Amino acid sequence: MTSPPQAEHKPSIRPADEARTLPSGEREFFMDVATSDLEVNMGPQHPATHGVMRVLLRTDGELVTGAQPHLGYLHRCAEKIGESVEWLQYLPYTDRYDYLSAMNNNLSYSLAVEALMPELEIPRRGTMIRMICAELNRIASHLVAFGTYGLDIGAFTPFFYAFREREWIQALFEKICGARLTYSYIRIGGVFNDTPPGWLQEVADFCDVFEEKWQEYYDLLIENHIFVQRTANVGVISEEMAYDFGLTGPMLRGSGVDFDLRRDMPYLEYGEAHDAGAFKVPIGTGEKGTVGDCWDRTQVRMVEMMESLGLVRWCLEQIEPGPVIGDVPRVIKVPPGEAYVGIENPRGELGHYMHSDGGKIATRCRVRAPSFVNLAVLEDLMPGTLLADSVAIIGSTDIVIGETDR
Amino acid sequence: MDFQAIADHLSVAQVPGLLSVELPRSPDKETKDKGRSGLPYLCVEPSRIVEFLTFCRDDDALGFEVLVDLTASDPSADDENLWILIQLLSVRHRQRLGIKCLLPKSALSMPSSTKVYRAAQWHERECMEMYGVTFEDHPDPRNMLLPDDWVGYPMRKDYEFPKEYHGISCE
Amino acid sequence: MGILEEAFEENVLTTRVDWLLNWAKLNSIWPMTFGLACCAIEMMAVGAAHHDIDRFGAGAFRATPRQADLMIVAGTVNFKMGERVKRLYEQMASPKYVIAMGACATGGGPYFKYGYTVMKGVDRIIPVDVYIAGCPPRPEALLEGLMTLQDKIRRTPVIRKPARLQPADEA
Amino acid sequence: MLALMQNGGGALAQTPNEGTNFLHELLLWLPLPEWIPGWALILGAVGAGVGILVGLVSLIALWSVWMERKVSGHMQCRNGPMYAGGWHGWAQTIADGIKLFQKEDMIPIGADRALFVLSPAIVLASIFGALAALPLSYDWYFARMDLGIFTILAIGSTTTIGVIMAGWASNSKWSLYGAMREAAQVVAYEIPLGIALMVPLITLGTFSLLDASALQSGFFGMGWAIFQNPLCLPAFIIFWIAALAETKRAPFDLPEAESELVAGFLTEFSGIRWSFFFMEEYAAMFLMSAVGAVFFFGGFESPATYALRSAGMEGTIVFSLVCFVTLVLKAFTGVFLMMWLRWTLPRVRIDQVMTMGYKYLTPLALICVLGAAIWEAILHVVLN
Repeated sequence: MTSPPQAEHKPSIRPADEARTLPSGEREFFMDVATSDLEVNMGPQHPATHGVMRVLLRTDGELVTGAQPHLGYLHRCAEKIGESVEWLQYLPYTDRYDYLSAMNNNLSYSLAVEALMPELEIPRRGTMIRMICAELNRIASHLVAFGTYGLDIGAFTPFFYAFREREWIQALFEKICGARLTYSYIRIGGVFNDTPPGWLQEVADFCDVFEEKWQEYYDLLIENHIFVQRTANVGVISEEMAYDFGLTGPMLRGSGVDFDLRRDMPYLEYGEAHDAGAFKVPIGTGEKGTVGDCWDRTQVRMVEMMESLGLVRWCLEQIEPGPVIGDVPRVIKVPPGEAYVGIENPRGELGHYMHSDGGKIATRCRVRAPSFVNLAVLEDLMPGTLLADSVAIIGSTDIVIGETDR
Repeated sequence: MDFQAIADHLSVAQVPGLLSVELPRSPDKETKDKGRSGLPYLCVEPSRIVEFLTFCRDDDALGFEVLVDLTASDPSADDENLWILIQLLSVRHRQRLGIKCLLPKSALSMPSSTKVYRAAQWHERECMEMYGVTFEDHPDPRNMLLPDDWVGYPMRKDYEFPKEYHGISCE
Repeated sequence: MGILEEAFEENVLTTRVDWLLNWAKLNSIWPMTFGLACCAIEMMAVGAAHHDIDRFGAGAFRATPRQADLMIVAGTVNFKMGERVKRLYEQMASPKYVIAMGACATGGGPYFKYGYTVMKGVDRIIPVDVYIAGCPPRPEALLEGLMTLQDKIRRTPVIRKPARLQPADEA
Repeated sequence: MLALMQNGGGALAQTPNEGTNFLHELLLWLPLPEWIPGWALILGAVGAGVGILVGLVSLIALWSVWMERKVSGHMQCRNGPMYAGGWHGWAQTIADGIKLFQKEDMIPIGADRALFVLSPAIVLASIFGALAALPLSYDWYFARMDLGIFTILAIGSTTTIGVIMAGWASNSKWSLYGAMREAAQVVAYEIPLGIALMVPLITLGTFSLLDASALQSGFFGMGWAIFQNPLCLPAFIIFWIAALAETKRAPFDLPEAESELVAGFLTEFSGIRWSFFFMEEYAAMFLMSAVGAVFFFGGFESPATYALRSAGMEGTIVFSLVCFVTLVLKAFTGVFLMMWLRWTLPRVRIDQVMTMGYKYLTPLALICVLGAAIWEAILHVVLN
């Protein structure tokens, strides 16, 4: 009889200090059974890895004793391309690193380039449309996070509901830029073109409907007893750990840190919006378990959707007719200089470091991708959990592989 | 604190490794939008980076808990230096700090910052494979994004694109 | 189908048997849960409520290649992933089909020129049945690709000898 | 209550004690020539029985899979299969089946070939064996057994052996996980399942499925066990949860948890071998629902059967047919409930599964049995 491949044999009696602590807090001793750890390869093709990430797991039965993420299965050389093509030509590539929130990526890149072009004036209507698009895209992105997290936990149906509403947002985007996923709509200097007639009203309609649907999703999945049992007290990231790993976005806020770039280092009109009370910053409170567990992170994302809705509504009130794009030449030449601009993406701080020597092509284009940074925490988070928990933890980090590998 | 105040504080505290303060080359314009100004940098001696970062993290007035980004830049193929760029963020004080180290291309080696910020680990791995910078005492110096047998450092300006990989044509 | 495959002359009976076998195959193309990049999101959208690929019997996404009939290469394949894609293809049980979804899988797409690790089309490692243009293709395009594949299956002889080209729309 | 007992007893008396099944009757009725030897008749009867059983399992699987896809589709705001065969994709599962027959026969390198080939057969054989003990109507059954439920639970449990064999033989780590999870889960839930079934067994006082059904015929065909004893309802809930775990259905589908173990013990199985496991799963769902229907919800009994019995039509083919339809409808209601749960609930974790089985369900089931026994004792004292 063939036996499954095993790691090297270990002495049959383990020292007592090798006792493992189970998630429930019970201590378990393996005294006289000869066991060996099993190395399992999760990915690159595995339903839980949200794409093509690979995690090498070392397991003792169901217990994960070690985890090592391997990246690079979707490395697409975005930074090299950023240094090889013209400023505006690079914009479509930004769509493709975090393909769930392409508008926000466009925005981050545009802001970084605009930081190097101080003469460029961005009209207020353009800024407002940018904010509407960015926030709608945040909702769409969190919807995917919510749906696929349901899949990870084993609930299939929320995914379909989430995609139903996402389809609506995509249809809205399609009306303004013609693309469903990769928009390239927010350009250097503003947005590509004005909104079609009636579009703003459609956005308002969406806001009204989505509010009800959101409550439905919340009751269906987030408040579900099994879901709470699966995610509360699992994968707890403490505040210190979050700082140490440089986490940003919902991952950081889930750990109870009250920090949001939109409020604390405002860009566009977010400062004004916050002063007007258009949005609040949700943080993890440990309502169902410990502060910083998977449930908190999911909850932060859920509440953020509603806050984004408030922002969209505020923008719809503020928006006035006018031009949407500043005076941008056809071939952009950026004055020499360097700038780092980080904005609040759905997954955390998306930073662009742009360095120009005054030519038509960037000298350095650095993408500081939130997923890449947030993923590093897995290595510390997964040991000591059960196999099913490790799936829940990967899901709660809400990574997009296009962004981790760029 | 704004950048000037941070720089002054660091000079007064005589932090090890601080070389110079570089203000943005693009003219800073007073706008409501803070993100639109080019970021100023501190130049730091590469060999003293660990002490410098430790000070930035532990000093109460600075309180940079988060290393946002660590990357390298190759300004041009002729340039004799490679830049190491570090972005710090203080959640407490809502402030950012940019740090730049100049590494001569002839000796691409500097200490690893992983002991100060765990976040630096993956960024440094990426730098290592992309630019060929060696970070001393790095806990896990494997390739991060590229295959293990990849030849060359792709992000260098003098990089030549491969013709084929494992018998698969690249053209 | 083993020894029965292409073993019989064409006649009324074998044609009807072929029709039945092909009808079963084309109405039950189970794709593999295998997303690579941006196109994977559109692939998920095809599976979701709005477009519902399950109408064509192709909605049973299987996580393991052993049970899947169709591999939708949805996204950019790079060299590191390429060997895994090839291995997954080899693990599938025939009859098996491949759809190259989007510009990247078809021919490298926007990453053709400067993407040093990007494979310029998945057809350099595995045979592709249907190519779908777009970056990413719309869900309707993927559905059309599926129907094209159904047409292809419909025309393929199974137990009769492939004596001559079959008319396009036999069913 | 006394009337109920008497009525139930009356129904029991009407069913033949020395049972013959319909195959036997068929053989007696057919004008067979003298020269056919006895062993050939027996073989023929057995063959016919097996044929009916295979057809039954296939039909259940065909219908259930189609139903699952349609139910899940409509719960998820979509349609499910629409084109295969025409009306609402009714032939979808047939297409799937024929396709699976055409798939390449794959045995992975490094797999234990003998076990790999044997495991689907064992799984399928066990479900055939268990289904053979399930009567389809008062006089349609393959074997009349006084210990019918005992047989079903005993033979049905051998599925686990097949699953563990499949997981081990695959030489894949994910399969091994799935197999071990299945073993742990089934061991944990066999106990509450069996104990929870003790409650209706105490209430009705029989192990036989035919007698159990007949004993619930009172109150216009609504004298179901669940109305006879107040502890049957909690017992049924325990039975149902345990049945979900036994049949590997969500939220207890850990052995084949897709997002965790790829496909669990089925990871390396393809084509027709895989479809055997699939058929087993749906047949087991049907079987568990049918057992629940027989012991808690009156089996063949319903107002319709009561009306027919009052009209003196007992023993006719119409009566048998109505009994059969009643049971199938009840069973498929259970199957639908399982699907509903599957497409609504997230999956529980393995330690939570174990905790629930050992710490909660087993003691609760024991309390139910105790309560049911006390209730019956009190009833006995009161009635006499």
